[in-house]
Amino acid sequence: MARIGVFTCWCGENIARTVDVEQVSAALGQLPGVHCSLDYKYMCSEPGQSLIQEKIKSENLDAVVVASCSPHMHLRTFRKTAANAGVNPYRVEMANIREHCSWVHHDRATATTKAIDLIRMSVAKVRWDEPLEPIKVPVTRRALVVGGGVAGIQAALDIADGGYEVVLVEREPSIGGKMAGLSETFPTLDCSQCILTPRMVEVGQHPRIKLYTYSEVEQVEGYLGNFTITIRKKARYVDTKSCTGCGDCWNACPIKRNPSEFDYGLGMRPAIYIPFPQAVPARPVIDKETCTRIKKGKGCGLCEKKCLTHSIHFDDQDELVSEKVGAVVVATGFKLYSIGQQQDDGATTGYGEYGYGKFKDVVTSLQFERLLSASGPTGGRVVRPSDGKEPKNVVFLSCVGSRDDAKGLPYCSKICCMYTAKHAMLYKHKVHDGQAHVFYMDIRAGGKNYEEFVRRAIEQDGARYYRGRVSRIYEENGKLVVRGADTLAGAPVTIEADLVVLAAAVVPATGVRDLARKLNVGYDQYGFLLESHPKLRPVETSAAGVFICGACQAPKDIPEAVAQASAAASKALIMFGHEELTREPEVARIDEKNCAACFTCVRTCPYHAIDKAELLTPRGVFVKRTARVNPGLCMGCGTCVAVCPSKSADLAGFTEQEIYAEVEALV
Amino acid sequence: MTERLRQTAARLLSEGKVQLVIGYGAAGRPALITKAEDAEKLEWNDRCLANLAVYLTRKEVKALGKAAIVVKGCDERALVVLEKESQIDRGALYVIGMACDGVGAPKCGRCQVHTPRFADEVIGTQAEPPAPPAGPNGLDRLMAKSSAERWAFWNAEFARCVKCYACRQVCPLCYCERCIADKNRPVVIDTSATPKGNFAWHITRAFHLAARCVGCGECTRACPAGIPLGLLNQSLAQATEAHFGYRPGMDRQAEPVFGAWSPADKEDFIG
Amino acid sequence: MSEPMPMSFEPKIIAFVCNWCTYLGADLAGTNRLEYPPNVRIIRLPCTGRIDFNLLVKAFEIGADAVLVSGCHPGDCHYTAGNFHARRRWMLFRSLLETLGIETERIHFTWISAAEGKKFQQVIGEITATARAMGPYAAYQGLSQVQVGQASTPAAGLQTRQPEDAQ
Amino acid sequence: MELGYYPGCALHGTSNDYEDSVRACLDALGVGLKEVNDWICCGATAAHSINHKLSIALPARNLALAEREGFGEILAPCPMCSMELLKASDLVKSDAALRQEMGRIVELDFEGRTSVLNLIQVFQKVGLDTIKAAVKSPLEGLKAACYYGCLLTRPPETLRFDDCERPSSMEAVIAALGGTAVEWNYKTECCGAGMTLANTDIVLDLSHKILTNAAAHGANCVVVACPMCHVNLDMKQADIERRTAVRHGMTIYYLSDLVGRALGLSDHTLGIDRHFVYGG
Repeated sequence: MARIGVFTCWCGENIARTVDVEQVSAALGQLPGVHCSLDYKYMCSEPGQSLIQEKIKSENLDAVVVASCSPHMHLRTFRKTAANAGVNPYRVEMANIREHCSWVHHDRATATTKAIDLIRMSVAKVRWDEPLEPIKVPVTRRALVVGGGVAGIQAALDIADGGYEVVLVEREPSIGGKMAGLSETFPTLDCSQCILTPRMVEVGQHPRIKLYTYSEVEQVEGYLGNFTITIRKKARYVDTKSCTGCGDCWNACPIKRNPSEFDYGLGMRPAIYIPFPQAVPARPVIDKETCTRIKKGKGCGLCEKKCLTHSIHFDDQDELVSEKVGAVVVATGFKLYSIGQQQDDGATTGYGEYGYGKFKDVVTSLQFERLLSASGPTGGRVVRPSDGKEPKNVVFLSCVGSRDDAKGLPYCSKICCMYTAKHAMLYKHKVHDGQAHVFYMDIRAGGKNYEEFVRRAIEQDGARYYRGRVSRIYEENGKLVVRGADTLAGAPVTIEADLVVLAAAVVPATGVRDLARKLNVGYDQYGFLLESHPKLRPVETSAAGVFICGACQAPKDIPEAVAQASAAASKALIMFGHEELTREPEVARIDEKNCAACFTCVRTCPYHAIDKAELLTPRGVFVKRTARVNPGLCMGCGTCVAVCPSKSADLAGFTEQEIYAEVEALV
Repeated sequence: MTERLRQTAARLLSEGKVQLVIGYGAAGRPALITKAEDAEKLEWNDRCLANLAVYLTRKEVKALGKAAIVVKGCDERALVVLEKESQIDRGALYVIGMACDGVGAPKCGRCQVHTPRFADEVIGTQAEPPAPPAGPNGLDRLMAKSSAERWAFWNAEFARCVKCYACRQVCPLCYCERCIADKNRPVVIDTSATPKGNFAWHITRAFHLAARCVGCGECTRACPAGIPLGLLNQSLAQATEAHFGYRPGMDRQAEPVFGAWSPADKEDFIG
Repeated sequence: MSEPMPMSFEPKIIAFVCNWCTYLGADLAGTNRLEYPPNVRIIRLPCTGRIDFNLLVKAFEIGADAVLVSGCHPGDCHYTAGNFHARRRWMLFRSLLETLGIETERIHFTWISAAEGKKFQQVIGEITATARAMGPYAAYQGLSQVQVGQASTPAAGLQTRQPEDAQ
Repeated sequence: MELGYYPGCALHGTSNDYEDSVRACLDALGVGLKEVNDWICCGATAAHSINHKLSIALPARNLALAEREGFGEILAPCPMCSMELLKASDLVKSDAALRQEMGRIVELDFEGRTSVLNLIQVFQKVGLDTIKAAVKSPLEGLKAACYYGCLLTRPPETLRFDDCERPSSMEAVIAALGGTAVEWNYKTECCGAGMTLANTDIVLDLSHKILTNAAAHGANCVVVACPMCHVNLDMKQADIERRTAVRHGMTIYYLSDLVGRALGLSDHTLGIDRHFVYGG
């Protein structure tokens, strides 16, 4: 028989005014199993708590009911109080006689009766409450970072500098992401590569970062603190260990004219190549689609002949490797809306009327970055892709696909206003007699020195801004005729441009949905990953131990992406601060002997926390099949209990026995 | 057909394809045949009412080894559900389907699956099922009554329940190792055969079969007190089809109703 | 007003609510001093997904005159989908209760968020009013008294039974 | 197939050639047109620039009439008419109060059940394959610049027809007729429309650009589905040539003209011989 103490709180006048606390504690004293029943003005106060502790000792109580305010207010407090006096904290119940009674009723008699009922219910429950111990989950203090853009790089370096190993997986042959391709960055106009490449090198050389480029996450198993990641290393045909990156191979390659991915087709690369000079690792990769030797299986092989270190292997195959990590940071970034074409999700095909893909001199903003970049295909000279002439009139269109639910996407891509201003500025710096024209909906320049930056583009570099949209672009005797509206002037505008730059909307990187499903992370209708709370848990996700940062969560500029990356890293570091994680023990469990193995619970569990398993004898002999809860994943909703026909599933802290006792106390 | 059934059984046993054939013996009683020569004991006639699927989940039957089972189209639906709930390994089971034009059971009038659809082997042929008879059935008549009358009706019916649990034993889908009715911590269902306990039991039995019951009607047939238990399953089956277009055991691919959810689920009753 | 009329019937109402939305909604009603009838007794569970139909049956067995089941609005579930699973169960369970002739007017389902203290007050007000109007759930409470056999003669039920009822 | 038919003022006036053409070719395709009895003006630009309620009431009455006669769908060959009718129909459908008010004003109760089709949509209903099959004399050598003007696709939320900035439905019809449609730039530019009378020069300049661009892209004719466009490009072509001293000599066809021709109807039946620029 339990030895229960009931402690009824006056909460000053808050409870005592409407509830006759003396009568209550007297009545409760009569209940079997209740060894002391007291009331006190402020149970939560220091003297109140020590009163509880004294009684626990003197009456050697093994369960406590505090009748006061909401458990959401003070359950933790009183659990700690009881625990310090040697009562298992999970054998503490609270009866909410304030929010649910004294504050909402006036009639003293009925309120008092109700209070007694509520406490009786708690007493009935606490009698059955099982002593519980917090769950300890071992942590593999090692992180996986998916995506080697600026966010991924930042997260990886922070975690590695924090003293823990990082596995960084990048799909492309080199890390660097979108930022590596940018010319200069707003609002400071410092050269993108000058600030990024040193960080890339750090990653490449960091003793605690294991870098997998040209690789993808194939499979994810396990849970918080204990993930097993299968990584697919795509066949590179080059042994990155023995290769010195000397370049003999790509100089020798005869198949030179393949559109360069890094230059978005504006430049050319050989079949064996490094994406860009500062690539990390500075090791080439063979594009099996274009390499004659690999396509035909014979012939050519010049690169192999040239290679002094014999690092080229045409028989290279994809390879699967497995890595154990405790936390995952997703930093898969973004790509541009495909203008006038099907998007990944088969959705909108808007803006064909801008002739992108049809007219060579209509380019995307990322292509324009390459034209501006000193390391770009033109060495930083702004020229028309069609004829290499210097464009004297350049038209920039913002919101191509953004803020347009009729033809594109309803959301704002956030960075376009700023980089478009930057483009206009840089263009002017390079082509002094050139004129930049910008069509915009609104200028969104919220950010440190952002508004000032845009004003500079307009006032110092004389960019012409038209508040309005463009209806179509067409070629007429060598010029691109841009027809739009200037809604402020209330007049249509026609500009004969030499070059048009489209600020296409920001959309999540290809394949992010698949990755999210592997990780059990939610995503919105556009494929942006979902944070578990937009305000208070911005880098956490619905999957414990998986964090997100950068543009995979929403369109972001570099400073924001980097800040968020450090935030995600700190979340991982907080986990790694402990040998093992402790989780609330109020989780589900299966009575495996009685489980009928219908696995309805497995299908039901919102957290995939229940597995199909086998019950074995201690000597490993198969007894029967059963469902089995993974306490590392279970969040304690108890949905499995309700769907279990034999009630072999139960939920610690809210067991069938405890709840039925509570209900039956109301007879 | 009986002949072909016996031949098949004998063949399967002699070839060692299976160690056991679950079929109907004399007077349609269940027969567990383990030797080829005993195949002669198998019968096929209009007394083969029982749904033999119930034996597949029995420990002692499982112990007899790889089994073949004789099913009617209606019984076969139970196999589909058992497979969905991973109670049987369909691959390890040999299903002998009997094309059946009815075994004189009341349910046969509305049967839609005269010919088994997923059997490894079908014996006999059967014309397409005739359209079910029009006009109200027992459930319609019951639902036509007022709520109070229905309450009175079930009171009268359950009053005769003696908690023998024949309905549970005979149900091919009541396979729990420890029935919730036998759980005593806490006592979820009042064990005594009082009206209170009887209601608790029959509500539970019926709802545990919700979106699962294949309407074989064995519960009603087995009830010594003659309580029309099938009505409860039937009403749930109707609701299940109405809400989710789901008919248990009809489609091997269909996702079970419980364990899934849809944002479109009706909630007109939720305030 | 929760002032009970002298001698008036006071229904026993049991509420099964989730810990994250409706329980907090009730807390908010308290913090805002929103008065409602004192008839309700709240059972706190983590999630509506945890609430099994047997609990409702039990509630009536121990003499409840009305039952409330309440949790987070669809999409707001603290456990992402518990309330969706619950909703699906109730869809079918209600039809069973109707077939049995159990008074479904005594079983209420609502979504009440942590911000809806006002709604909690209203809901409890309405439920109590309905329950008062309906009077004690004598039918179900009666079950505990009656003994087997004396309930009625089989005949009472038998006429309605036709052969195909066996289906 | 039988459709309700709302000619609108233009087709009973300046553009009666269009009406002949529409009736003839649809008749040849087995589409019967039953004119909405007692129809009135749709209000066009005039109404909505003067009085909002009026601009709804006028088309609303026509919708009500069509509904009274039990037409599920009516053809309005003039884009201005179909736009006004659709706009009104959307408004009354979404706003019961407004519907009742309109019912009172036009003295006819209606629910806004009738849907409104433009000429191209009717061809689509008939089915391009059906049309293709019915072609007697394919339009070989025809290089058409399909000209949609402002109103066939805009405003998109009202018209809900084709890609509003880059339409291609007329091209599809031309293809079915065995002709070629050229890729050009002025498909949805404005021809000056109602300015014909108020400010002719604007019309002449705009229309000139259209004709020039069509020719520049190798078109030997321009195809329209709007009486106003036809007036500006065809009737005004002489003035355009006088003003700009550029010879165009560009034939302007209604889409129905070409369908009719391909089906073997004579230019006379189709009213083509009444066009101002008539190369035959």
